[in-house]
Amino acid sequence: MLIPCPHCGPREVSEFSYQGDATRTCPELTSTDVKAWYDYVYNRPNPAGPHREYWQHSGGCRAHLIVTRDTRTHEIHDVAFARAALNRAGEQA
Amino acid sequence: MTARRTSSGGLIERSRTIGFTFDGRSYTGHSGDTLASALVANGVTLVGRSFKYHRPRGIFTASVDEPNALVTILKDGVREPNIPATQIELFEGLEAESQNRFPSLEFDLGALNQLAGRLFSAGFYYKTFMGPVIGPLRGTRFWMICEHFIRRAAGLGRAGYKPDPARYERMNAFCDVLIVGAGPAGLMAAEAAMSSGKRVILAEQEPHLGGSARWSGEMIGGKAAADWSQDLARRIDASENVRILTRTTAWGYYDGNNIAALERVTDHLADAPKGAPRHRNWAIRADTVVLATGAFERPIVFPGNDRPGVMLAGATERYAREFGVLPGEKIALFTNNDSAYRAAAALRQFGATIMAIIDVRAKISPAARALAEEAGVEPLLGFAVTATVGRRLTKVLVRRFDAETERLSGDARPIEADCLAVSGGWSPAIHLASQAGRNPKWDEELCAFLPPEPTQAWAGAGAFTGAVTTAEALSTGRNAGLKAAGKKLSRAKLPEVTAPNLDIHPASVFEIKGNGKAFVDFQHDVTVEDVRLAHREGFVSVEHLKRYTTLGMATDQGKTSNVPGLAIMADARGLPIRDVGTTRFRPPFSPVSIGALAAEKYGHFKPDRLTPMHDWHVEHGARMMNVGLWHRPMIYGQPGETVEQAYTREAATVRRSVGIVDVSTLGKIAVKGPDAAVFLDRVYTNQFSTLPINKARYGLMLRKDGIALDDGTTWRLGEHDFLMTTTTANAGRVMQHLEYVLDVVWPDLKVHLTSVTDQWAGAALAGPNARKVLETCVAGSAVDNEALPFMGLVYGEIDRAPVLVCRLSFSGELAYEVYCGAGHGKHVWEALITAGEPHGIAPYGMEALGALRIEKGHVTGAEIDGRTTARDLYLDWMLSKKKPFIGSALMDRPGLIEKTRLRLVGVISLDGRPLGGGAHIVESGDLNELGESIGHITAFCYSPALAQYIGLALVKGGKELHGKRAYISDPLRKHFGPVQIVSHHFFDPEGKRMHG
Amino acid sequence: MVEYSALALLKNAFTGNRDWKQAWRKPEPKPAYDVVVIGGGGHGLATAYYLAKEHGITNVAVIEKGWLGSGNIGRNTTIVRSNYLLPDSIRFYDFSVRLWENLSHELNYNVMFSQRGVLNLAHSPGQADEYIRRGNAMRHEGGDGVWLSRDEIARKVPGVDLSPNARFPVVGGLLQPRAGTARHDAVAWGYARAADRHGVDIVENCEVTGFLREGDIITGVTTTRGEIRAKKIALAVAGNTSRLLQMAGIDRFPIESHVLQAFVSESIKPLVNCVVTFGGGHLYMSQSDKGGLVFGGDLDGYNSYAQRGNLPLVEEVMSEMTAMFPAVARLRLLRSWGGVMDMSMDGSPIITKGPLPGMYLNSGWCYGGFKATPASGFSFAWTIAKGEPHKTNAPFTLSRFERGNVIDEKGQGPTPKLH
Amino acid sequence: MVERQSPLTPIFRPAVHSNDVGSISITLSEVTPLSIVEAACWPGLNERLTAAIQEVTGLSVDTTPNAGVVGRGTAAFSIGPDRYLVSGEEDLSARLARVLSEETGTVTDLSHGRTTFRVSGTRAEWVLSKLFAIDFSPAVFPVGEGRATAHHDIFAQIQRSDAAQFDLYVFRSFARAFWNTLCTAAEEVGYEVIEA
Ligand SMILES: Cc1cc2nc3c(=O)[nH]c(=O)nc-3n(C[C@H](O)[C@H](O)[C@H](O)COP(=O)(O)OP(=O)(O)OC[C@H]3O[C@@H](n4cnc5c(N)ncnc54)[C@H](O)[C@@H]3O)c2cc1C
Ligand SMILES: NC(=O)c1ccc[n+]([C@@H]2O[C@H](COP(=O)([O-])OP(=O)(O)OC[C@H]3O[C@@H](n4cnc5c(N)ncnc54)[C@H](O)[C@@H]3O)[C@@H](O)[C@H]2O)c1
Ligand SMILES: Cc1cc2nc3c(=O)[nH]c(=O)nc-3n(C[C@H](O)[C@H](O)[C@H](O)COP(=O)(O)O)c2cc1C
Ligand SMILES: [Zn+2]
Repeated sequence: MLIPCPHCGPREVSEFSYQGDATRTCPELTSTDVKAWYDYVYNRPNPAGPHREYWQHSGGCRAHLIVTRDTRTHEIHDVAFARAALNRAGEQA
Repeated sequence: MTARRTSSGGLIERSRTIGFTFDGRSYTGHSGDTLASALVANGVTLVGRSFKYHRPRGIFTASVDEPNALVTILKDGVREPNIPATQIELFEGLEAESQNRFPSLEFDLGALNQLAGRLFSAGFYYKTFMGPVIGPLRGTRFWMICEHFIRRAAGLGRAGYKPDPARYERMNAFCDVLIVGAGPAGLMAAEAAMSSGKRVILAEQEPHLGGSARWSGEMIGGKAAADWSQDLARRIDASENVRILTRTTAWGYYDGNNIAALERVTDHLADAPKGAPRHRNWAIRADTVVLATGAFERPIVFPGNDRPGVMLAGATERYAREFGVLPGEKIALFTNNDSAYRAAAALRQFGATIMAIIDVRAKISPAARALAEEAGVEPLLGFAVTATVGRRLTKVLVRRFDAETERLSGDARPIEADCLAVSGGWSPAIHLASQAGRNPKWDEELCAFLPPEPTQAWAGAGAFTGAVTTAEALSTGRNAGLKAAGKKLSRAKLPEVTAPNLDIHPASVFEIKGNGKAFVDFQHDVTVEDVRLAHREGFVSVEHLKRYTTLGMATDQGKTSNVPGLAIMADARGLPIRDVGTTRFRPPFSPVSIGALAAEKYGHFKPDRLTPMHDWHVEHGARMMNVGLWHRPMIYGQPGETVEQAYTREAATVRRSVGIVDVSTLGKIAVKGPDAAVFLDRVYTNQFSTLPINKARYGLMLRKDGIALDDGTTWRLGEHDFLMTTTTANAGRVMQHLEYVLDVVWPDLKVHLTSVTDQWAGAALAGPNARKVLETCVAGSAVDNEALPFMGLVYGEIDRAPVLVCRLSFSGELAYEVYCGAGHGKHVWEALITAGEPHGIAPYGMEALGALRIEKGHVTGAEIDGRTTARDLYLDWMLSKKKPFIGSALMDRPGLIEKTRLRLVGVISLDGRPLGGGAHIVESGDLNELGESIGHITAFCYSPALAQYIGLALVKGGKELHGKRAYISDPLRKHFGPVQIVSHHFFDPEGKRMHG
Repeated sequence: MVEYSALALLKNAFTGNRDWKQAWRKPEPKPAYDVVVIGGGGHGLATAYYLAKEHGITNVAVIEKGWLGSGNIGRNTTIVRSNYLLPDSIRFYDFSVRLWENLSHELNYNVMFSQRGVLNLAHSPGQADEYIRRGNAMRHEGGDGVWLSRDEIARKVPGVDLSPNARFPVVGGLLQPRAGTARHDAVAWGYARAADRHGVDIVENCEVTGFLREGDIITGVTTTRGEIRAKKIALAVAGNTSRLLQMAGIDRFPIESHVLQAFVSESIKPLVNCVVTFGGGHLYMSQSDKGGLVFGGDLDGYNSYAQRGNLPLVEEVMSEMTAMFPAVARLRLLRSWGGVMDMSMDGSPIITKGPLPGMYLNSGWCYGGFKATPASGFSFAWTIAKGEPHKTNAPFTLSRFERGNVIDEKGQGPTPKLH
Repeated sequence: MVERQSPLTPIFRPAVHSNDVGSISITLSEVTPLSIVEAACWPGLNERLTAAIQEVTGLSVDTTPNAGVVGRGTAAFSIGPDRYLVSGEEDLSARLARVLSEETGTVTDLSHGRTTFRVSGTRAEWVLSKLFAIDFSPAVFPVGEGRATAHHDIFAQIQRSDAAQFDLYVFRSFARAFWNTLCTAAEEVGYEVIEA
């Protein structure tokens, strides 16, 4: 499997570390809503089909990516830097 | 010249004779021979024994699909079992051995199994060997006795225990077009793609390019096909942008158009050149792949079809034309299609007598008829072979056969023959295309499975696509090559092909039903009866059929047997083959050496990670140990010392005077940026934003689920500049954790993280005399209590090397960590040793480090084991109440604060014996019965300070048990003994020494 | 139905093996059952068998979308053991091993349970301590664990790299003598045949596509072969758990589906006589009765329903093989494949009533559920029949994640790929 | 100041290791830039960062991914989004830190933490292709550009410093292991170990 890193280009999957589902959002650190935290930490949609997920290019540029990949075929539909996607502030700066 | 070698022809080099042995007997062959062709040339027809019944078997094919002729190669002092003789190129001195026979190939006791053939029907072992329900053989015992013998009878070749001395390698390659298979289709594809200037790789499993053109006897472009292919191969080879890989099998088609291909670099050589790997595993990333892998011929199933002397028709033709050998003198052919007729003509041309062509069809094409005439026989149309005779084939029996009704009639007629060439049609080699799991499509006309719709960027060409003629191979090959290279299709004339105009449609006949064992899977001895039995017992899905009978599970993965097997099942179920389907294709296409996949990691499983002081440690007698990938000193043993004596001495020296330990392996992370302090407040349980510059704090991190993750000290070097340390074991994990939360959870924070583990060498100097040592060697800064208080930091120089001296203590002594650039590590270390000499400084290793920390009750990975919380470890004082942090939300869930949790305590051995890591703790001292475990020892040592064996433990109740007596229970090492449970702060609990 | 025995085999040999009957019937699904078990893997079949045998509930259907045993039961590395660390796990898996010991007799089907031993090699003093802790934990729960020295290992498993210069030298090993291997497919077939004999309908090629409900209560399933109603619906679909739960409206669950690859070498004469695992990495290897070395390693490490993996993991596993057993470099890989693992958040299974009324759930087996087949079936059947857990599966609740009572053998926390 | 010691010290020996047919197709050496520095900026501030690099080293690096340049004894290349590896004269980190405000980014000295290997010669691409799954062909990996990649556990940042020359920056603690691997991989084509 090849993941096209937006910085490094397509690289073998062995250069990346899987960091799981990217549809979850971490509650605010100040939140003490145990249910929300539990849901974030333990629950996953785990779909058969397109899956938004984090991968770190740990054997490369070390950036985290958001990859949309089909879990039935391993086909990759979309890749973006996680930080840029998540951080509007960063983009504007 | 042997009897079977033709007088001329073939692509072998007749002038070069090569000696080899088979089962200890010497033979000769020629350069260009395979072991199989050389054995045929020497008249050796019995080559192996089958798996279950030990039936005598001969050579059946001329390629990777060989099910029978598996041998063991003896090379480089090791055994290499199960290699098809058809795949072994002859080299001088080649030693091969037959297998699965005892005492000899000719006379094999295992053949007695045949007598009980019916008993050993498919799945027989599921029905018996269960043994009695009572008595000494109940349970699994009886079965295990039987199993012992079954295992010895099964298996094919014998492997050895000697390490393989060979070397292996991986190679990464990138190209625009990868072409797999260099037959007419692959060669045309390569030529077409090459002209585009794109990067092209052409991989062919055989030693030569040309594929079937080497033995088709056809004319291409006005030349003999073999010459045409050689000329074209030469032209392709001369092209800059094409890499040709021969002896290279594409074996796996992985995601991202990644093709794995095995190159056998030196197998065909008597001696490997220096530095050359035996095998090289290519990982080829291609924009487009052209699959031109051709087709496999398959047999017709009939009684007695496994007798030595029965061979695929295409193989007989190949032996004659490519290798100049005849598999028999009196050859009969049996077919359901036209292709065998070309073989007949060829065999005749090379000097064999064609005894008969037996064809199940009532009618044949004019071209076939013409070839029959060339072969000198009148074909027996509407006939079938119903039996074979002879230990080695002497005769076949034939009867009238109606291809429509599949009925036999009339009397059996004997035909003399020492070789029967069989063709049951052709199956495209769709393996690579099917590995992704899509279903191949059955084509009624061609009687074959065609490749599925592509799941990746590949195009097919030639016989692989079901295109049967060479002209089609040329055109589909060129088209695929052009398309793959992104070029327009060409109207230029293709090379002209002169070939008999054969009818490509076989009759849909897969099996001749008759009396006697008819084999479907030769290697696994799966018979037609087995298939029908599977059907009767309800194992009707093709996947059940496979698993119940082992059809297609042998080393050839059913290349010759799958389609006939499915056809027989379809017949039994009364369904068309289309509805029965085929079993799933998986990598590898053909077996791949395990060494090649390990590649350069074979012999170097993981790289060694060394600290800057490594050589010093080794030179000074350190016994090294593995800590992850690192090598660290365990002890610096003196002559005659035990490990315990050594570390006790080292630790005692620390407590008494001063010691030094290499801590370069600690994870170090530079945390920089305006939000660095905020960031640390969030990831640590305690506060870092309040830490003054040039001071350090001990920190604890939790996982999101509230469990302890790692601990370490972090230094504030500047307002926005921190140096974090982690445990050696968790360095990578912590770095990833921090990068993750920074990129994904708080992408707005301005913080940069850089691993600086390798930038800094570190030495911890500990003991009451530590300061004195520093005073004599540190320049540029004072190191007294005022300049350098506990958890303080100064910059200075040691012997002209810049250093950072931090005061902190893991040992509980007055202690410092001295950090310097890694390139100065050994220099500074040596300077410190020199400065410490007057105080009798002792370098100490992991064991002493462990002893010192146990005495202090400091936790490490044995206690922070992924299951413990901060409270379990009595580190709740580090959980800030002023701010949230990662893990704070979930750390108080009911299960994490239960009374029954295992919590940290100290234990002292009361019988003067060592405690033992991994020992459990029980409350009862009754030695007759193992009591209930209430916890376990995580670490132990002999404590020089306490002059006792002590340990840390996690026990139910923790602190509440302080002062209680309990027992060590270590049944694995048969060790039991009384202990006292105490506080884990054994030594200097107030910390006077380190603050001193 | 013919009883299987040596005698029956002999008799049939004389009659041309013509009298053997279908191992299990191929019934049309009925419109309603007392219990419908979804998933014709080991656990589903065992559950149906014990429902009938232990609780007299025989109006049961097992619904399988493909051919029987096409899931993980048909693609695992066949290791059966109970050498666990945590008491809840030890008790459960030891119960399972005890059921294994008599399984061939119980089912009248030889599942070839071979108690040849499982040996875990330890490569550092720290790892030895961990394994010893595990062995001692087993012993305290009444199990069998033995510590082997290097010399003993040399005698037991010739070929293991015991050289002191090995990258990760062997310091000892934990042996569980009662552990071993079994013939995976035979387990599915044996349970199927035995359940069928008790009247259970085994329905293959029938995919569950949705659930029927009345209010909150699950009352049946829709399938590719029509609607089937049942008083109780039991899920035992391993890697497909999330997909099924999604059909029932539960769209988030503490499971990830990951691919695990496995490998078999060509057949060779006996080379290794027990199961060996390599502690310097993640590898387990044994030799099948047919002669192939059967082995596997870590997960590929990403969510997948594809039943196949990628090259890097193949290479990693092979490098571990050659590190543990250098002679195998010369042997050849015959076939590789993958399975879809139901990785839970603590690496331990979930066997429970719920999560919806009318539903019962069995999942989270990760790559260790084959060995659990008998105990899982037994305790799940109990839970279904009685509406409350058997003592062995009581700790394996769904609520444990929320409460913090995880059963985390590896101490890796909620990162499924690390379990 | 004391000299930095190479992690290869006891095993590094200049010598010729020709292959079977007596040829030498690559040379291997350790180069020791006086400074190796990682310079990183906040998102969107690449231009300011490359300007700072230019101010200090005179090298003008593009802000495109993988971009890099080689100067006389200096080099800079992109190793990740908003990150560059800069090598060259002494004291680079302090000098860069001086011109790079905190508003723009940070500088981290890695001079001791990385070991730099130079692989050059006609078969350099072939030998490196044995170890790294990246495309070394000049069309895809032109002179000056950089790549961050890994050989199993060994992380490496690679710059093509000339048509047939690559500089590999690896973690110091792995340097010896990597050197041995490199030499083994080179045996087939014949190699020479030279002093830089
Ligand atoms: C490569 C590999 C190696 C392993 N090695 C070991 C080992 O050595 N030891 C060990 O103990 N465990 C091992 N395991 C794990 C073990 O195989 C599984 O945990 C166990 O088999 C799971 O239970 P099961 O048999 O019921 O699952 P499965 O056999 O997967 O059964 C689930 C069934 O549900 C069916 N299903 C799914 N969706 C539907 C639907 N919608 N409708 C109808 N049916 C459906 C599936 O088709 C499947 O047949 C391994 C697994 C793999 C993949
Ligand atoms: N009925 C048929 O389908 C049929 C039967 C026999 C011959 N033919 C003839 O075969 C020719 C077709 O040419 P073609 O080029 O398609 O086939 P081919 O058989 O000539 O060439 C295929 C080549 O691919 C190689 N190969 C197969 N799998 C490989 C792998 N995984 N890795 C590396 N190499 C691999 C084979 O060794 C072979 O050299 C025509 O001349 C045609 O007449 C067709
Ligand atoms: C324990 C075990 C042993 C196996 N041995 C063989 C074997 O000897 N030959 C073979 O071709 N496949 C063997 N297989 C693999 C199967 O052919 C098949 O690949 C696997 O069951 C997965 O099914 P699938 O490939 O159809 O998806 C074995 C599988 C298992 C689980
Ligand atoms: Zn990248």
